[in-house]
Amino acid sequence: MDVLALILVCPVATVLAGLIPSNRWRPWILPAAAVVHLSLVAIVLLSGGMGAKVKPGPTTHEGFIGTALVTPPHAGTPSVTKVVPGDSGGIVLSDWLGLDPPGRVVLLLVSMLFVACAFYTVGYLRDLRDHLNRVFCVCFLAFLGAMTLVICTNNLGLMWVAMEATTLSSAPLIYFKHTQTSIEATWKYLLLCSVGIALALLGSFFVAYAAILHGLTPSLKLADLLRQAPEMDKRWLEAGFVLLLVGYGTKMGLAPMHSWLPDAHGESPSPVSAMFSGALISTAFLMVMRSQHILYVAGDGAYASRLLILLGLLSMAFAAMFMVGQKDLKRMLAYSSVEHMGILALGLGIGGIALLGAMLHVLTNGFTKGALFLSVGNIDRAYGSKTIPEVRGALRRLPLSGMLFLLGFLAITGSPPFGPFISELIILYGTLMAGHFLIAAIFLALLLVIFIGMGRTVLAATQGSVPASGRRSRFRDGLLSGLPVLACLLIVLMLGLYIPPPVWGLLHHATNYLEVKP
Amino acid sequence: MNLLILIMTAIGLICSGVPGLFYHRRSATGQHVAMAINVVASAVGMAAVLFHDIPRVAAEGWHPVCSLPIGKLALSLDDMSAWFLLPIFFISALGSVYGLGYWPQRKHPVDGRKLRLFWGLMSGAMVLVVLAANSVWFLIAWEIMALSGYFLLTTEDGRPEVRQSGWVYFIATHLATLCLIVFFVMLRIYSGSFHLWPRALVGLPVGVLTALFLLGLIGFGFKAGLVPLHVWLPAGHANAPSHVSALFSGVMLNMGIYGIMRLVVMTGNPPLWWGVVLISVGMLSAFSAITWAMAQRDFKRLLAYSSIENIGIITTGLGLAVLGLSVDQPIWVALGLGGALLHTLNHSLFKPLLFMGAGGMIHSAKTRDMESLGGLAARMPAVFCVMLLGSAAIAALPPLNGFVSEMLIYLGFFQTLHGSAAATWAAWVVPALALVGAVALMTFVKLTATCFVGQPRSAAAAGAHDPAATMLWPMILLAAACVLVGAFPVLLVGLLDHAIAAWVPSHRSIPLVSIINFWWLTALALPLMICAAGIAWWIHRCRRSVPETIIGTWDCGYAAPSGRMQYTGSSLMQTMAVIFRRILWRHEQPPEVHGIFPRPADYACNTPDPLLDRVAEPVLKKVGQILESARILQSGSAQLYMVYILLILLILLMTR
Amino acid sequence: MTTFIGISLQAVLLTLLPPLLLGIINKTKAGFVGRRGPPVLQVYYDLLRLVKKNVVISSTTTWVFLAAPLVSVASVVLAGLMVPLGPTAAPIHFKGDLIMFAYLLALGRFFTTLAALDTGSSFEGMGAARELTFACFSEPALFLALLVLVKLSGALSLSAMLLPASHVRIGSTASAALVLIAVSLFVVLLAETSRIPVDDPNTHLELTMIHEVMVLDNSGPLLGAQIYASSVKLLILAAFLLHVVLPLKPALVGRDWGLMLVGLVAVAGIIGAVESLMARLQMRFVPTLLVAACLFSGFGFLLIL
Amino acid sequence: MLMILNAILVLVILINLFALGTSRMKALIHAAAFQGVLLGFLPPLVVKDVGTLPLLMAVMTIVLKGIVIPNMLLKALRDAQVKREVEPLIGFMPSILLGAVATAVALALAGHLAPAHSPLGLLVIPTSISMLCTGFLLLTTRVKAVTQVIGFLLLENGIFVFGLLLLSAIPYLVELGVLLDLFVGIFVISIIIHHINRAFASQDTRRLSSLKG
Repeated sequence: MDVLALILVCPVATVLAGLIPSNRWRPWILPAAAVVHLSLVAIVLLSGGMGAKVKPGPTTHEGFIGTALVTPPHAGTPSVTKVVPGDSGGIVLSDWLGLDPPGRVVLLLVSMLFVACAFYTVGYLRDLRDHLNRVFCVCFLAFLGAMTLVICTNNLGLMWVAMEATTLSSAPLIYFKHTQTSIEATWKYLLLCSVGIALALLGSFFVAYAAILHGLTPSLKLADLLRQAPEMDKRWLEAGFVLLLVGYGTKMGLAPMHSWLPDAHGESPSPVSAMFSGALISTAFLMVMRSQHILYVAGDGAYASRLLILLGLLSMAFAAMFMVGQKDLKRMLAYSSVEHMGILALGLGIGGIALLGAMLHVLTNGFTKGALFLSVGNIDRAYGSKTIPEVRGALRRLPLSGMLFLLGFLAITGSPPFGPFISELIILYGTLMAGHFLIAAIFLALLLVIFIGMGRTVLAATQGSVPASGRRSRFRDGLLSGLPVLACLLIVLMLGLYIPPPVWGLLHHATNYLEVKP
Repeated sequence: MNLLILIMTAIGLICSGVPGLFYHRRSATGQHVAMAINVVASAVGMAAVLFHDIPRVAAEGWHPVCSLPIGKLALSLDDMSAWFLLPIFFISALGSVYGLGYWPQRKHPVDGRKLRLFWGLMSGAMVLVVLAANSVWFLIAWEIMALSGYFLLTTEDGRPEVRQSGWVYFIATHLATLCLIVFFVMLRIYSGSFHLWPRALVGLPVGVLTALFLLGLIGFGFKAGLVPLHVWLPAGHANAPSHVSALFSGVMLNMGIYGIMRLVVMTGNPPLWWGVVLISVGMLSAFSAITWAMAQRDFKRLLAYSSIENIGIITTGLGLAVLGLSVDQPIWVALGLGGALLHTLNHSLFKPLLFMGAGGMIHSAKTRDMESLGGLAARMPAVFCVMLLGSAAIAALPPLNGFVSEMLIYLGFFQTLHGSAAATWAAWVVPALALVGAVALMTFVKLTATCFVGQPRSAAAAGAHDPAATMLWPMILLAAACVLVGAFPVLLVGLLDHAIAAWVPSHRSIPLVSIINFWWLTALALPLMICAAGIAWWIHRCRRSVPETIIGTWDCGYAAPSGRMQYTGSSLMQTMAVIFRRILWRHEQPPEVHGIFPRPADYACNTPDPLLDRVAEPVLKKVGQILESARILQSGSAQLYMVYILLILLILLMTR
Repeated sequence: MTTFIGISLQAVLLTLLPPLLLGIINKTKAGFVGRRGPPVLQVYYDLLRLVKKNVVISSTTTWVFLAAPLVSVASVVLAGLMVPLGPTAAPIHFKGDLIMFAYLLALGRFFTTLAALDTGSSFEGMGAARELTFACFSEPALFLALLVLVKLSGALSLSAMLLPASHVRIGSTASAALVLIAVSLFVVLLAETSRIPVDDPNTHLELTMIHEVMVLDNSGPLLGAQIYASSVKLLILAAFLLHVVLPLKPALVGRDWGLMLVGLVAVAGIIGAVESLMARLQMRFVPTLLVAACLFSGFGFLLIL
Repeated sequence: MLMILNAILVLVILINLFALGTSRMKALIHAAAFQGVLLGFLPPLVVKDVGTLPLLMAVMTIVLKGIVIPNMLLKALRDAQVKREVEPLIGFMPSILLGAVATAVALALAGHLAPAHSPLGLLVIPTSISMLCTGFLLLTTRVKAVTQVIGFLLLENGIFVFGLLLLSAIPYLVELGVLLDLFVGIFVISIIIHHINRAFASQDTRRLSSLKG
């Protein structure tokens, strides 16, 4: 029931936002809706009895994940708790709504990140008071609603509809600034994502058709698909998976389908970019996980892994190429998103411990990206530019945002003690453990190149002295512009030093769910 | 018990810079608070190390309530960690005092607070690195150390050359961390635990063991600055504030050595070739680095290269100890490891001394170029005395501390002639060490002579003066420590023996005292010091009663010699520079002189770092260009992007 | 008892004998060119005269300039106390004194060169540069020789390794090795005490000198100290060399003392002969000569390895 | 029954080829509209028992694909004052040939793509494949915004045709959602096209390539 409520929050808020006349007070609907959303999410997750299956605790010498890491190098994946997909895996409300364990993780991320972005947006919109923001607020809330629906439904078709809805609702957000470049970004975003998503629809059809061929009653319900998967027709199933992978991969920003991503992230307002690279593409990754799960259950996991690893490394390589010497801060962060989607795909492809790492990485990457984009937003507002020659000495100009940006960079490149370090460590561990030494080597080499490329830009932006020329703006670090960034980064830091048992339960539960063969 | 004290001191150090943040950027209170906290914490820490009993083997340390996602925050303390803790506390405290005079908040309102914050952070992080008993915890402390090191190095990030050197350091340290991450992950996979430090791994495949050794060696070697991984070191030390350079080369390099020392005893009995690798890398570093040091003009670069040389000597000693373990020659272990450990300590006494002295020179003469100094001995006598002493110590001259440790290493290599026949070749290290020692002597004669004696070569040098007491006293203390260790090594031998015993507890170790009678060194040091005192008295008497006539230097008939006409450091090196030109690989523009009455010509010559400026940077630039040329893939045309999607779709469909 | 006699005898020799060697060298050289030459004890007279004189100090110098000669005397005498001048052990002998020995000589060098540069004159600078440069090549030669002796004797103290070294059986590979290192030690001796062919002590062209030019500005007692120090150095290196070549027998102490004294005189004579028969090498060939010395003792080491 | 179905499908394929061949955009839009209408008739032909819901779906399809969307596009065309697609990246003849080849290949493969037991797939799958190819050809080779939108439309139509195979599987809610998404999508896109006209004074998407690297 509460899942239904969760779905309904956003439409209601959207309507409200549309009705509120005052341009000044309208933005406050965002944090309000966000808080309600988050509380409902909390209720849903807790009522789901998440993590009940695993009893982790700091009592063990090796810590939570340490216990999950299996000692001998040749023993394969960890012992998984038996989960019957669909049923105990998620709460089945009706034929339409249901929440599978991976969904819970992403839901948590989306909701928390939106809270941060919502508060930030209030300050952001206040600065351009003359700019009408009705469309913005409406679309932002609709965007959240669409993502929530993608996560909370259990029907492949409805997932597709919702996913397309995210594209449509977020397009006006990119166009918010009404500049030529933002039009261009919006156009490409719409065209490429729509085409990609269309392929995903075809993929869903293929999967259903694969069932028909073998005389099964076709259905788009995830649970049914998972049950029937073993008997389905392999060729159509695999073709369907490829289409789903390419389709949702486009949305997720896997290279070479990523080309819309830097434009969209670069041109949209910072809170929107933050939601894009923190929440939206993680949601797309959720879809990829679900598709892979079907293939895995069908006993064709090896094939899926091959493709995922290939695309993952390809994405990292693309990102590395474009991050070296990147002058535009936001585009650089966008490519970093491509890189991390690649890492996620890699982790999913490797499976086992690496999958656990990937689940954790969804969270760590999401929050770090949020912090990074929001802080760059502050820098953008202070300098009136987001490219290198203009932006210099951010540490002097904006002590707080500059420092947070620098720390966020260290976090996203996997420096201890931040969260991404732990998750990447686990993924690396899984890769080496599975004996993919070559893959691990490529992985590390790309990480190094990316670090160098990114570091050059970030340090150039943060260090040194503030250029005398350039547009002066009165912008200073404030409560609404600084606190959300700080909060995101603190979460990232906490995930690196201490994972709360409930969250850990979520991750472990999700991993087991994806690893299980009914 | 004292582990808990040490944790407290570490926390104290980490926090020492924080109160300063809340004071006004021009108020001097913050720096005094930071200094006070730092000194007190360090004093407590040293007391805890020196006067408490340390568990002979690493105790299963401290169990906090909260725990990392991976592994517990386990800390432990044994005699080897204790040995490495001493310099951390000592230098950190002295440096913070020195900073009062050298980097006062008044003069540096912009970056003073930042510097002190990261100073404390780095010192505390290093304490934790040494205490860490869990690899993830180790990595965290390690990275905090490395990053705060970066921020210390780029204190004056307004200057482009500082940013450049900081950038090189940044890449180097990240490479190191990556190697260490892989190292610890593999260790976890094959040892089944994140617990540090394993001393008896069994049943590892040879390939894995080799990979572990090389990864660890590279990772820690970067930090220690072994050639060819030293690229970040010279420019970094040169461009950091002097007391920061002191902390770097006095303490941070030790962390790399610490890691290597722990790493080589993973299995309890390392293979012979590990020792061979360590010895050859060590000698390579020592020799090439001292040759490069000899040719420098910037005295801080010179000191930085000599740090590499000393690290090389330490590594060589460690290599001997590894040989000793693998062929079971406890006496090699005792001498090699003892020499290495003692030299580590000594290096963190005289190198900070020299860097602080260099800071004094920069402070009053405002230049790092030796060739424009000279005659400072008369103008800053106190600094001259401590620098002279430091130079003598680092050139391993008796009766100072450098000699004791180098003697141990020499004797160890002489020992390889007897005992096992497995490693008689190792004796060839002895002449190499002798050569290195001679070049080092030359280098430091050059340093002291060019900077201090003779006549000033520039107005700045002529106007130099001794720095304030806050800068002098740390140097004097360090100098005293050098003399003390040199004259009474027996004071430290007890600790040293414990540390050696703690290296591989299972291995029976011979106490150094049973090999060498250290009292002889004292007995020889005393007469030397007595006649030094006599000389001082005699000079004093000469100064008072002036019977002897004072005239100008004999000028061979040329009556107007100026300071610029003195023999410079470069000319002092000329012959050597020609002999070792292959190693130096310096830029040289000889003047073209032709005609009967040649027009004025000038000669330019500088010695960049061969690996960094001649190899690494050009290669990286090339790679960068190649990558940038790949930009055409993202040409901005939506149609093209659509084609990408179609292509990948077809390719993936084909892969079935 | 014998040890006491030995030690005291050694102390006396160490302090009094050195100038005599210089005298003998000069006498031999005079003899070669057919002059009567100065009396053998001339150097003693010179030293006495210098001590009585008072000092002339360059205005640019600091206290280092005054200290250097005394430091070099002190260091070289201490070093001398570790080398057995006779068949009995040296006054100071302990495990590792061989390294102390080498580094005490280095200490002297450190201060002498520093003082030379202290005057600010380019001539002294050149001298210092050469001294330091050549030391870089003579040190390895010395240590290779030490390696051979350590390998043969198994001891780590000069006395304990020099005394047995002198009764190796003639004709064994060990003796061959000893001959090789003897050659290289002789070259080292010439270089360290700055004699022809490395340096010409009594030329008067500053551009070509090493040691003499370094002490160019010293006068009076300071000059005396420098001369005395170099003569002591000559003595102890000669004694070192003699232990390698002379077949001493610890049984016959008296005979051996005689043998050593004769040997010292002989070495002085040989040096004199070399100085009169050879010309000084060009500076740029000196390193080659020293490297050759290194190779000699290196081969010696290879022989017994 | 099946004959009518196949006839319609063949007609659809011909429309594809025409769409590839024509340069006049008005004609292109009309073709797309016609195709939409045709598609609207298909579902009732496929399902066994024609209830009210299938009919509703058919009507909505015809209304949206046949009338509303084309009109939006025509409006976009009108205020842009563009008549024809000049200088496509690949000429008209070649693109017709490519489309034809794709269709032929699809037909050839139909044999072992189609299921044994249902005769339905025999023409349905090749048709949808050829429509997909047509859509992609228009999307990748045409430079006017409206033309690309039509390409996207044809792509969707192709998927719609494939959907015929599993009408029973796909709940009508999903069908509805898909239609709605398509409608809103085209709506938003036409707004953006409007803005493109305003900002760039042209519909040429080659102007939209300032964001690179």
